[in-house]
This record gives sequence, C-alpha cells and structure tokens, in this order.
Amino acid sequence: MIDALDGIDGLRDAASMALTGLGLAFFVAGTLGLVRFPDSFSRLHALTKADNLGLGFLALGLALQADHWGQVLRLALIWGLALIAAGIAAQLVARAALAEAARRRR
Amino acid sequence: MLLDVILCGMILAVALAAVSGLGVFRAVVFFVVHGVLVSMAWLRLDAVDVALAEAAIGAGLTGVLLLSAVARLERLAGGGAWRQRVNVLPAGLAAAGVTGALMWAFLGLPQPAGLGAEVAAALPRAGVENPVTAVLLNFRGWDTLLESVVLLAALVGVWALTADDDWGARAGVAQHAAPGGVLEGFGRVLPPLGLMVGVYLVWAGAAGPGGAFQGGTVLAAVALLLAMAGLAPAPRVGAPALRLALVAGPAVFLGVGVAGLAWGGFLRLPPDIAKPLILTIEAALTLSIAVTLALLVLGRPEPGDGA
Amino acid sequence: MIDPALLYGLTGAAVVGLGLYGFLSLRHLLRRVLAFNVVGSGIFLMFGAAGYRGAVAEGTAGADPVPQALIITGIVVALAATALAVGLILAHARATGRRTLPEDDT
Amino acid sequence: MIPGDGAGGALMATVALPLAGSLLAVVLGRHGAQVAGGVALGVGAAVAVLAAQVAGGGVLRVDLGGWAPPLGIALMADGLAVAFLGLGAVVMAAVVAQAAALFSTRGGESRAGYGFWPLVMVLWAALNLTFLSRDLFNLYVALELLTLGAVALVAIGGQAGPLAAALRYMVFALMGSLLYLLGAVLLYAAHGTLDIDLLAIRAQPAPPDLVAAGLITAGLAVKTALFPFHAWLPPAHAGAPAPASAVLSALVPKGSFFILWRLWFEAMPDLAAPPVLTLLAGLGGAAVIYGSALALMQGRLKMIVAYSTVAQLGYLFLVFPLAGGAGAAQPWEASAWTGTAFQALSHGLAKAAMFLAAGLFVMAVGHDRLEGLRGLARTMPMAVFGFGLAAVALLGLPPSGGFTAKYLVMTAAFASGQVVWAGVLVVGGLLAAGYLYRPMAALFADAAPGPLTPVPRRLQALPLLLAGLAIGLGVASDAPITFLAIGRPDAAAEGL
Repeated sequence: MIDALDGIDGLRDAASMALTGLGLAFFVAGTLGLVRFPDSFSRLHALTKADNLGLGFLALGLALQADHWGQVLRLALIWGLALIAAGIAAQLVARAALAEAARRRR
Repeated sequence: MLLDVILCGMILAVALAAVSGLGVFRAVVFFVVHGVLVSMAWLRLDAVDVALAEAAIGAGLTGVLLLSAVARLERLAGGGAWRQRVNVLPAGLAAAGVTGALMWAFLGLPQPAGLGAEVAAALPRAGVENPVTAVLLNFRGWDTLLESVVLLAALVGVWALTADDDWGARAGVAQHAAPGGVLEGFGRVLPPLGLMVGVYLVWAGAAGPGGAFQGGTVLAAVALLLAMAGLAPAPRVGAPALRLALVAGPAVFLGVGVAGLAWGGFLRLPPDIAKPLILTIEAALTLSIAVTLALLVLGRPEPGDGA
Repeated sequence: MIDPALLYGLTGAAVVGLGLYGFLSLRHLLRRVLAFNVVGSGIFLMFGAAGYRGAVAEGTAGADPVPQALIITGIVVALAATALAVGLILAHARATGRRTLPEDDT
Repeated sequence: MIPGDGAGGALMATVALPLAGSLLAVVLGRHGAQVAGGVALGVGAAVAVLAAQVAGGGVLRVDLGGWAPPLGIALMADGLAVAFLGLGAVVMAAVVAQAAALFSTRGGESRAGYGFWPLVMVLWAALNLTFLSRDLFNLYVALELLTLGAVALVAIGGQAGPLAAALRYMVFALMGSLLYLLGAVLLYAAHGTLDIDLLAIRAQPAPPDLVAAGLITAGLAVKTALFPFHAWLPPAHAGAPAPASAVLSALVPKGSFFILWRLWFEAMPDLAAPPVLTLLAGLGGAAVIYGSALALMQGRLKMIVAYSTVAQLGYLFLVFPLAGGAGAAQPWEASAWTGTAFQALSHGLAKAAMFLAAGLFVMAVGHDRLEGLRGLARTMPMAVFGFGLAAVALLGLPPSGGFTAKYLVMTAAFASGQVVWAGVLVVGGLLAAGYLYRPMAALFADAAPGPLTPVPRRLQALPLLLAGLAIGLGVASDAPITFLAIGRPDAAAEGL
C-alpha cells in the first residue's frame, strides 16, 4: 500500500480511490433519501439527483485508470446515457404518480 | 473473491424476493434486478458474450415483456383478494429435493471436462476469431438456425391469438405518448445512437464479444422505443415487407445450409469463404431477430383498448 | 478459499430451487412464468460455472465457449417460450377474466 | 456406419423441407395449404429414399457442418428412426389433406388459416428432428420447437376452453423442458460432450450421471403425459381442431418418448437399475388403467379418444423392464423392443384415423357429444368404417398392427417371467373394448340421424386409409420387423 503511493501512479490511484469513495457516498445518500422521504416525488428527486452525481464521480474515478482514450470516451457515453435515461424515467414516473393521485382523489 | 460472495448473496436474495414476495409488479422489478446481477456474475465467470445476452434479453426484453403484461392483466382480470399460493409443502419439498440433488451432482463432478481445447484447435478453420461466435454460427450453426425458427414460431403463435376481426390490424396495443412530450423527445434522441451500438455489436461479434443476438436485441429495443414514443406506428400484421424481414434470417441460414451440400454436407462452410458467409448470415439473422423480438414484446394486434 | 466456479455453481443450484418452488406453488400465472425464467437463469448459471471450471483447469484463454453459445441459445429460447406464455395468459384473461388456471381458482 | 455426406441429402430433406415450407407459409399467408401439400409430397419422397438407403446400406450418419461430435452435431437414421419418420409422413399427409378443407384460405387470409400452416410444418420439422438428432441440447431445442408449435395449435381455436387447456399444457411443458435441460447441462458438465454415442462410452454410475438421468427421465415423462403428469393432455387434445388433435395425439408425445427410448437404450444402457425401470413400467401400467377408466366416463367423443391416448401411451413404457437393463442380453429383448415400436406405429395410425373421423363427425353434426352421433353409420359409412377399423387396431385384435405389438410384448413378458406386464396388456385391452364400445354403439344405432351437412367422400376416405394402414401393419408385419432391426443398439438374437 505505502510504495504504491509514491510517483505519478500513486497519485492517480489515490485520486481514483477518493473519487469512487465520493461517488459511493452519493449513492448511499440517494438510497437513504429513497428510504426516508415521505412521498414519491421527493424520493424521485433524491434518487435521480444523488445517483447521477454518484455515477459521475464513479466514472471519473475509473477514467483515471483507463489505459487509452477509447475507454474514457466510453465511460463518458455510459454516464451521458444514464443521465438521459434517469431524467426521462423520473419525468414519466412523476407523471404516472400525478395521474394515480388524481384518479384516487376522484 | 469477496465480490463473488457478495454478488452470489445478492443474487439469491433478489431471486427469493422475486419468487416469494407479494404482488406481481414487485416480483417483476426484482426479476429485472436479478437479471442485471446475473449478467454481472457472467462477467466474473469470464463469459462476456453471455453477460451481454443476459443483460439485453434476460433482464431487458423479458422485463419489458412482463411489465407490459402486468399492466394489461390488471385491466383485464384485476381486483379481488385471493390466496397467493397453493400446495406449498409439496412444492417446497420438490424444490428442496431437486436443489439437493443438483448440489450433490455438482460436488460430485469428476475432473473438469470441456471443449475449450477442441474449439481452439478448430478455430482457424471457423472463419471468425471469437470462439463463441464460431460455435454459434459454424460448429453448432444448426442449433442457432433452429433457435431463429423457434422465435418465428412463437411470434406466429402469439399472432394466432388475435381476435378474428382484429386480424390485419397493427401489432400491439395503441400507444399513447403525449405529442411533444418527454418520451417523444427521448424517442428522437436515442435511436441514432442505439442503431450505431446495435450494428457495432453485430460487427464486433466476429472478433470480440457481441453477435447477432445481442445486436439484434439492441435494435429491437430501438424499434420498441420508436413505437412507444408514437414516432413510428407498429407495422400491420399483413405487411409483405414485414413478413420478408421476419423470414430473412432463417431463410438465409437455411439457404447457406442447403448450398453447403455442394461442398460436401449440409451447413458446411468452406474455411476460405467462411467469414463472408457467416457475416451474411449474421446480417440477415440480426434483421429477423430485431423485428421478431420487437413484435413479440408488442404482442398481438389489439386496436380496441389502448395501453 | 472456495473457488469461484464452485460458488457460482452452488448459487445456480440454489436459484433453481427457489425458482422451482415459486413455479410449483404460485397461482398467479404471470408469476409462474417469471419463476420459470428464474429457474432458467439458475440452470445457465450452473452451466456457466461448469464451463468456467473446465477452462481454468485446461488453462485455455477464456471460459469454455461451448456452454456460452448454448446458454445464449437457451436464453433466446426461454424468451420465445415466455412471450408465447404471456400471450396465452392475456388471451385467457380476456376470455375468462381470470389470472390463474381454472383448477387453481378458489 | 457410413458417414454418408453425399447421401445426407435425403436425411436432411426430412427436416429442412418442412422448415422451408413453414417459412414460405409465413410469407405467402393465403397459400399455406398448397405449400403444405407440396412439403407433404416432398417429405414423403425423402423418407422413401432414406428408407431405401438405410435398408440397403445400414445406419446413415450425417455430421452437420462437417464437424464431428463432440464439437459438432450428428444426425443418425437407423431402422427405428426411419419407421417413425414414415409414420409422421403418412399421418401428416392425411392431416394436411383434411386441414386443407377446414383451414381453407380462399376467401382472403383468416387468422386461423394464417396461423395453422406454419405451425403444423414447424411442428413436423421438430418432430422429425427428435427422431434423428444425436445431440442432447439439439434435442432440447427440437423439443421446445415441438412444444411451442403444439401449444399454439391447441389455442388456435380461440375459445375459452381450449385457451385454458393450452395454458395448462404450456405450464406442464415448461416444467418438462426445465428438468430435461438440467439433466443435459449436468451431463455436459460431467463428460464434456452432449452426443449420445460418446455419452455411452463415458457414462458411469457417478452422482452427476444418476441425477442427470433422473431429471431427463422426469422431464420427458411430463412431456409424454405419463400417468401422474397426464392432466394436461385430454383437454388439450380434445380442444384443438380435429386435424391438429390428430397430429398432437398420434405424433407429438412419441417425439419425447423417442428421446427417452434413446437415452435408456443407447446413451446409458448400463445405468438403468431394475427398480427404476420397473417404476417406469408401473407408471405406464397405471396410465393404461387410469386412462381407460376415465375414457369410460366421458360424454364427448374427442375426450374419449384423448383419454385413450393417455392409456395407449402407457403401453410404451412396458419396454423398459422387458428390454432394458438386466434384460438387455436376453433372447426376449428383441421381441419386446420390436413390439413396442409396433405399438407406437399402429397407435399413431389408428389414433390419427380416429381423430380425423371425429373431425368429420363434428363437421357433419356440429358437435361431438355421443347422443348427437346416433345413426351416423348410415349417412357417413366410409368415415364410420374407418373409425371401426381404427378401434380394432387400438384394441389389438388380429390381424391389426396392434395385435402384433401386443403379441410380441406379451410373449416377451411371459418369457422373462414378468407376468404382471402381460396382465396389464390384457386388462388394458378389455377396458379399451369398454370405452370404444359406447361410441361404436352410438354410431351404428338404427336411429335416424338429425339434420347434418354433407361431408365430401374424399375427406371420408382419409380416416379409412389410415386405419387400413394400421391393419396392414399387422398383416404384412415381417418386412417392418426386419427393417426395425437395422441399427438396433444390441440386437439380441431373434429369440422368439
């Protein structure tokens, strides 16, 4: 562990570990939000925001370990797709929840 | 090693939740999670092609199929409290018995036996570098040809369940995406990227992980998205172009198989032209698989009630 | 430590058991089809673990390709069977308004 | 064993032709009947050529793609396989002829018309493949294709009853294929091959082989509707349209039984402990008794004929204790083995004739309740005579093929000292007489039949033709006996 820290590799590994750790923290926050928040809208809010950010940090941390540019681009593509998908899904679930609430009130 | 233990634990927990929980929607969600976890297990078992297939077909398409079925079933036969299970004890005993026998058999396996060496030896004459694609399309091409016919037979079976007066209508249920809404926007952004990824997967299948089934499934997902976003209405059951696309894969494969008789045997691919033959078969197969899978998920034509 | 092939093999066997229990005991037809898919993924997990065990011993590059090819074929066949089963379930529900087989009804 | 690459054409045609036909029928929606007619002729010719090749040159093997097992898949045609291919060709020809009238697509493409033809041809291709293939996973894909086609055919009518029957059939069939797949996976994990002949060399009574054999046998028993798992068969076969039920009852369960036969006699002959074989035959015997008893209580003709299938399939399982395991090297093994093949062939022909005749009765009277069929003999003599001949073959009265089958199996039972199986044959024959008497009595009653739509004579000839073949199988039985001996695993001396 100690000798891995000196030199450029050490710095890169340390940065990767820090970033992935931060990403993990956001995931935990998102899950906590899912469990604790009262209604589905705030849960959606917590999930999409925290998890996307967590995934971003994770991707960044892994990008440091990539050994050629192709992998970095792929990681960015994966993160972009995840962002779009999470956003769309959150919108649709929110709309469905609104319709459900309206129907239940009638 | 710790990752394997955790992953197996999660797979078992999610499988238990999918099977024993209350409510069918929750079971389907857990099933999709199970599919994703199993595809990660495939990566640990060094089987990347299967991980792609499990994620795309096992978790993805089967999940969408079951989710849409849950929605339709609630409308048709919803409501009413009723017992979830019946004859729990005999089912439990039978399942435990089979599991015990399987574990006893798995532990009793003699020295590892596999065909890895034979495949590696025959690979140079197979025409493709990826051993899995070589097995799928050359050594055991007969299985893959039959498998594409199984897909076609399932689709004809699903279409035969249509109501008599709905015959000839558009496949699947009428979709209601809000025009100019979020889903329609998504339907415009993703397909170009999806098409590129799908075609790349098929092409990459010759040398690395990928192939006709994984690529075809991605293309099917793109087609489904277009149909759900309301951008491209589902084709009519009677459309001749659709029927030709459905039959293209098995027909080309069977044609190449019969042509093989000229080189000495059914489905025989001479090594020097094996690669172009395999690529033409894969192209036709991808087209058929994409169309068949999309239509299988859309289901039988039902112009009557909307989604 | 336990070698991965054995771990995944036994997990596959356990997943088969869980799926089989669900398939035999559940009455909601969609859940029985779902349990059928769970058993299928358990069988393939065992098959893949056996393939991995074979390759590691022979020291060839990747896992044994023949089980991989058969598993892909099996997954696609399982999807075809599931699609026909779901179609039948919906047609049966439309004709009889029931989600279970007649003999399972209370 | 000639690796007939050049001569493999006829063997491949028996499977490739129906596949190509089903693809063509999917594209040409309206002309499904003509395509099926052409395929029926083609496969008939291919089976004739194949029979000549096998009769002349012995067993014919084809390694697909030029890759020999364990890497590739091998197909093999021996006497038994070609006999079953012939049964399939004859029954399918008659079914296609009758279905052409029922599912005619002249007035534009109809749902049932479009769905029926591709499914029946895909079913035929899968069936032929179960008789030919030597690879367990290839047999799994063939079984799945067979089951999907069969379930879709049961549900093609569209009413609520057949839909529930198709769904129950699907649930049982999924269970069967899971168990079979588990067994095949274990065999590959243990021996690194799925080929039947290589497994015969490598199999030994170790845990994986025993568990695998048990699972495969259980899976195939569910698919063959053996006694405790038979609940799905009668409503499914009675609910399907008549030509489809003829195919379902006469051919489909024989496909999965054929694999069981290959497993226990060629893949793992020495693994068969006598108690297991006796259990299989015991369940078969119970199927004969239980199926016949229920057939006695049915009110509808098609249900009687469907329960008779459950009973007749039970006879096939008597071959295991008589010819398998310890009995393998005994002189009576050959006659039990040949007798069961005869039973399968003659039941196929007779059952197809019965269901086609029942279809004609439904076409004429509109339903198949027994009281509605009173006195039909006067207006539809050929169809009723065909039904009668088929009943003779099912009862096993001389000179029918059924009699030859029962005679061979019974002499084997007496010679081997296992007299209980002879008892099952006798009791089964009596019960069969019981449940077949009621429809015959109704048909030949001297009551004037009610209003009925006339049925063309050429359609009535079909059941008569099939039933005549079932009788002919018994009359000219020496040629089939010698043909069946080609390539029999351990052809014991012709003891009896």
